[in-house]
Amino acid sequence: MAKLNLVKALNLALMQEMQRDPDVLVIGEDVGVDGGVFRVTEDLHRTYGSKRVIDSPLAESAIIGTSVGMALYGLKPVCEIQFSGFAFQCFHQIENHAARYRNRSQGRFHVPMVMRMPYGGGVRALEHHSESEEQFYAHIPGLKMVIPSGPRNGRALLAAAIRDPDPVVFFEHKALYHAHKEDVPDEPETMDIGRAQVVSEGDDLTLVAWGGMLRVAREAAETLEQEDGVSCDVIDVLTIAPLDRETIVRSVSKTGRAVIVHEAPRSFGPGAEVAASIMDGAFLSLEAPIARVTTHDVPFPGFAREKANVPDVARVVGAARETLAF
Amino acid sequence: MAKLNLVKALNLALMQEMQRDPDVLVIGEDVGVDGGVFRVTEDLHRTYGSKRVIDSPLAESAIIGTSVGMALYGLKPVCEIQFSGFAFQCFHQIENHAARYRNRSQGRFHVPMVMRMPYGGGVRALEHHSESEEQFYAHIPGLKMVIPSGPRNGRALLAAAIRDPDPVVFFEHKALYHAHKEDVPDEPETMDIGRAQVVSEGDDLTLVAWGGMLRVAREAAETLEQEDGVSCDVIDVLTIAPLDRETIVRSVSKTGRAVIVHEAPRSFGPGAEVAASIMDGAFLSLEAPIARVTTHDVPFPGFAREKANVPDVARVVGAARETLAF
Amino acid sequence: MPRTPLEPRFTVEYLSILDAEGNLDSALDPGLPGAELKRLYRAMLLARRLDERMVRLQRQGRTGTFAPIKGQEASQLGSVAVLRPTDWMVPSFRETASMIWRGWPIEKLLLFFAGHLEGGQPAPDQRDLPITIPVSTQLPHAVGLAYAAQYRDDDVVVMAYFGDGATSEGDFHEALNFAGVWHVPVVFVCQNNQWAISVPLKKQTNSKTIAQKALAYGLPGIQVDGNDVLAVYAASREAVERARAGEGPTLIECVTYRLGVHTTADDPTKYRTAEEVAEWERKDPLTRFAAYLKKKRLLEDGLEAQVDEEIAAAIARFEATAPADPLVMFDHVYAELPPELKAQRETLAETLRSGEPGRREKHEPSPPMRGQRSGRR
Amino acid sequence: MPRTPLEPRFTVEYLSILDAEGNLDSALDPGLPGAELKRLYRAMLLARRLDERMVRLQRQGRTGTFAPIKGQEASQLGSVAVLRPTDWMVPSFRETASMIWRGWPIEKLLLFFAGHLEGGQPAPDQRDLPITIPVSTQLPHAVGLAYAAQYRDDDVVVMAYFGDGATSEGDFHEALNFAGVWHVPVVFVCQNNQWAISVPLKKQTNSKTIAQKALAYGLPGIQVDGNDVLAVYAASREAVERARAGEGPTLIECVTYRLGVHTTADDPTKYRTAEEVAEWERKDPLTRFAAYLKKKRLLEDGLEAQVDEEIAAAIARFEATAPADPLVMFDHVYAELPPELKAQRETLAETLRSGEPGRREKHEPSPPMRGQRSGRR
Ligand SMILES: Cc1ncc(C[n+]2csc(CCOP(=O)(O)OP(=O)(O)O)c2C)c(N)n1
Ligand SMILES: Cc1ncc(C[n+]2csc(CCOP(=O)(O)OP(=O)(O)O)c2C)c(N)n1
Ligand SMILES: [Mg+2]
Ligand SMILES: [Mg+2]
Repeated sequence: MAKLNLVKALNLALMQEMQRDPDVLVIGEDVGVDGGVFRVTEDLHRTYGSKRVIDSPLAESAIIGTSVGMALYGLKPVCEIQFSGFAFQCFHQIENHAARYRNRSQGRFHVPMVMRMPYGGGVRALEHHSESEEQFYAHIPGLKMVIPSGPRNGRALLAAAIRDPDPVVFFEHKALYHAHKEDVPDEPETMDIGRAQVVSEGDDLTLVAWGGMLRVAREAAETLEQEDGVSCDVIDVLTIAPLDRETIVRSVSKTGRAVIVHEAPRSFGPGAEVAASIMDGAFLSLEAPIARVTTHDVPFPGFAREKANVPDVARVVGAARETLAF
Repeated sequence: MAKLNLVKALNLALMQEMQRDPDVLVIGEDVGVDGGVFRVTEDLHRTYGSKRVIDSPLAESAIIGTSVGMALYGLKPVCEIQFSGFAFQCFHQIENHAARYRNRSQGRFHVPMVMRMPYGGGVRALEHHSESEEQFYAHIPGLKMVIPSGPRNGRALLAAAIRDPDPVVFFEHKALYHAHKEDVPDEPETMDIGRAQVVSEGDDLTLVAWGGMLRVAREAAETLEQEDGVSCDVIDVLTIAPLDRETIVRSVSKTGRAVIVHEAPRSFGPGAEVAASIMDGAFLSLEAPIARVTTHDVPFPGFAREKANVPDVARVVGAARETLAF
Repeated sequence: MPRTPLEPRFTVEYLSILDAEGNLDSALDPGLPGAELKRLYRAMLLARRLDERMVRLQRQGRTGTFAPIKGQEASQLGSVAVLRPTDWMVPSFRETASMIWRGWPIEKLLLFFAGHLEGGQPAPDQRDLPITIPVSTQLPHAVGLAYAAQYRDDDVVVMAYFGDGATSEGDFHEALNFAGVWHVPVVFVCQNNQWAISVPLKKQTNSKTIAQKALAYGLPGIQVDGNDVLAVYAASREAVERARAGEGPTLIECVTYRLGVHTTADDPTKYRTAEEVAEWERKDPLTRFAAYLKKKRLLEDGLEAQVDEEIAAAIARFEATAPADPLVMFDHVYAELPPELKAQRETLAETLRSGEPGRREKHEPSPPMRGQRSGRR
Repeated sequence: MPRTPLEPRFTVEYLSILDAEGNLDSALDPGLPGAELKRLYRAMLLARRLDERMVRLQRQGRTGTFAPIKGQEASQLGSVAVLRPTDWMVPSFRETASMIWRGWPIEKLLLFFAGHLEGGQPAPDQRDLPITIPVSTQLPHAVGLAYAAQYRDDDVVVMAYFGDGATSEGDFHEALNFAGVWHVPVVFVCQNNQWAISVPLKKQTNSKTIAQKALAYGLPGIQVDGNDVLAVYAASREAVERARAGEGPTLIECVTYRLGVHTTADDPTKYRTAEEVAEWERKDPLTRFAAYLKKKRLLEDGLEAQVDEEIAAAIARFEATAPADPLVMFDHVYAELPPELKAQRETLAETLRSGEPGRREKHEPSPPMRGQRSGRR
């Protein structure tokens, strides 16, 4: 058991999965000698060599496309797209191929690959380095879309994603990389993909969040507890798709109210599906409209304005109070 | 006033807008000499020449990317992506640039371009030729996303899109191209982008649809009227983004019940936003959960199975009856 | 302005062995045994006859849109024939001849074009990727397969097909560049059939040849007469041997011509002249190869009837295929059905049981996608 | 196997005029007047001093991540200097020197790197695109601008910048291919600085030069000593003149070196040796040009102090900029605010009035994106 931040925890998962299975390899821009621009692949190159830890040329479509080929052959590539903002360059390889080969070949092939991408704001970055694009992947049949919220579940979910027989898009929030440390067991650990977690329990309101927003939701729950005496279920979604509707619906059936927090823009965003699913499953329990606290429907602004764009505790608390007062 | 099908009506819009404004040009694969694989650009080449009607090399990203450059210079390119299934190749040019140049340049530049794409199923086509990808565009701030449902509004909306100062993704349903004819005025006609239309009125239920599904919704409304004595508001959304929430909410505030019909897969699809928006605006009027009738969360199947995938009148009527019986 | 030319200077070569009358340049003869020559010709003939038959099936509404290969038989068979079964073949959407050579049953191809994905399923031991529709996107897969083979130290070569239009896509570029850097055993076979739907090569690229595009990646590139099955064979064998010997990738440009429609939705009279087509008909790869075989007394009698029978039998099997079970659309999305998908499947199963919409569909001749076809060809 | 070489054979040339000691090959001298030489040197020096200053500003948390140009001054200024103000300049993200030459105020660049998009707004009459972050994606825009200029019959040339790594992206390929087919007035300037972050050129492509990639598109390509401002100038002038005369696009490869970090988040000691850097420091474009100017008695005294003052004044203006008004994020999404966006804007305005979160942010030194920087360089 060691105290690790998210970067080190993800690195541990990669180290151990590569150790465990010689078919696992890592590919991306600067993932080798440099250890990745965020150091998630640090030392893999030294340990496993340049055939298994591939510094690719600068071309996202070929990173995903060649990985699809490797996966069809039986390998298990873990690709890194340097920032999620540059994954639109390979979006066709993801949608046309990674997500579809199992279906196209009617089960003759499958594509056991992981597409790791740092995402999210709050790190004073240039354009295309702060966005949250989970919605785009969540809407593609055949893909799984996972976003951990901390070192321990990050490590366990990444290991699970690597072992998963299907393609997984794996988002890592940049602001979480160094945000906090957690105890992470030395022994390999996995978690089920497709399951949300209730990370704290309450009766009055359900807060639904993931990735970088989980901390915001938890702090909002604390504030509400302390200042309003309101107790919340806080749900860490973890797998965006396939969405664990059951856990979310069960909670809202109890609380009757929900606030969804995400960093993607609001309109046609992932919160809409969560809200619609809650309505499908818990309509009669609903005591107020489901609130969504999100970034605005604008291109992510320059970082001098990002605090006003990314949901913070005050906005979540405000939305919760409105919901409770409805 | 002539009776035109959708292909001819769109062609008329292009002809007239090119006549009206020398900055309008057309670019895409096979749009010139061949007149487009669906003949929407027929005769433009003959009339306006190969400098204004450009048969481009086979590269979607460059079609959009060079058009962005032309638009920055002051031209008004109307691009054709041969099938919407191949637009993921240029998704980065759309998201990174077409949608963002106004913002990136803080208003110094804007991108008055139209991206036409045939979409939708029911035409016995090969893979990637039957999908409905409106959700992906609707979620991108800075873009507009328009889908006409017939010849007359198709012509008027395309003309409006060409005149619009912002980038518009314009979907044309393949099954509508030859489906029916309508009277289309000879004089140029436009319609406001951003407005939904109530195409038939009723009190018991709101049916929300667009593009190829409008016909299905209308027929379902007729069936419900005849067989169940139920009267429906049928809303033709027309502009997916920015969504005309007001019109939809107003209707559901009256009817209390809604069924949304779309051809995109269900999960994280456009219906979720429509449903969530209705909940935001008409929560207290809601008498039943909002139903979504959609394609399944699967890669669009080979056409031998497409009828079982695309929503049809029976499925919409079924969902409506469940909603009414709730 | 004077400047220093850099070494090496670059050249691209052209290879042709059989001329249009079937005369052999014996210095270049790849020296195939008679049986192999006969097998190649039979495959070319079968491909030609099937192609014609498939166009008719589509016209009758018994299959959907399909891309004929008439004129490209030599390019496909001359190249695919040098592969071993343990090698990999990566098609685009117009490799009927290559696929049949690799063992795809004809009825399966028909099923595929009739909208049943079952028809696109490679056999368990078959090292072929299924048909890829989005142009050029299969090329990085071929490079990935080759990388994996090299990684596993397998004695495997990968051959990937694409058209002239495909060379304009970014994926072509990225794939060849990765292949060059990784030095993997892959052979890129471009069938330059002069047209990408209605767009002629000169509007596709300002490059004089496709072969010279290899120079951008530090790869060898060669242009061959793609209607000359022996030239294609010779160039492909050399490239495959190089790849197998660890000497990296090659780009082969087969200069050929699509004699028929782009797909069954296309009307080529809109964009090209009858004279151009006639000129290429004189370079027909079958006529030329038949003339050569005749001189060598290797042309068998009754071959047409033989292949027609084979095709007819396959069509009969295709026609006897059970209707598509809609529920199969859920079977191959994930290894395991997630709950939401399970629910959707159950709802559809219920609907089907109740006999309502989405019932099992037979290959019914409903209106196909209407494009440009005027019916004139 | 013997085959026919195709004509023409291809060559790629290399151009160098000033050697590392500042000696001129007078046969190749582009013959710039003394005032122009002095202006170029001043711009190079300003760029160098500003670059160093910007790195310090970032280290102090006064700006965010930024890509220094140290070592690439000659490549940028030798090329941009041949443009007219009525021509267009399309930068990537590392063209500080070119941008300043084109009239971007220094304080605006600083503002941009401090996270204010206002800093990225070109002036109303300025024919420059703003900085583009996604690698290579600006190249098709340059081709589109050139197409539009040709369409309007305007006397305009477009110059586009990118790096060696950028040549691996599909957009590079598609842009050059379109430019070749359309024969438009665009000059592609590749700053081959040997590295794409940690990836050296030999892992980027198997091609020996970047210049030879032009052959794939039927374009002229030339390699120049990118640390030799006169060679860059001569090659760029030729290319721009060709473009202006309707003779189409050119690819120029400037062989240069990034002497500093990739960005302020990078630690290059992880991937390259001090010896390599030292070797390139000996080829420093400034030293060489200064030596030449000295021989010509064109080197001015006190120039450093002059440019430092200019920089200091700009930094003062930058520091005096008003905090960013968050509501501006809604102003440039569409020509008109749609209702939903209007509502979001009002909600935020309300929150701001109530003094709660999202308050106006000054350039506060909060922790920047943490990457690989170890602080060793
Ligand atoms: C990415 C993509 N864009 C467009 C299409 C539509 N399309 C199908 S085939 C074709 C032309 C292909 O030309 P070429 O590569 O020369 O192959 P050929 O058809 O001549 O065999 C086009 C544009 C497609 N399938 N995929
Ligand atoms: C599409 C895309 N992928 C990845 C990145 C991250 N990135 C920024 S600069 C860079 C390297 C660029 O190398 P090169 O083109 O040689 O330019 P240089 O940085 O050397 O000037 C990378 C990978 C990006 N900005 N855009
Ligand atoms: Mg072709
Ligand atoms: Mg570089």
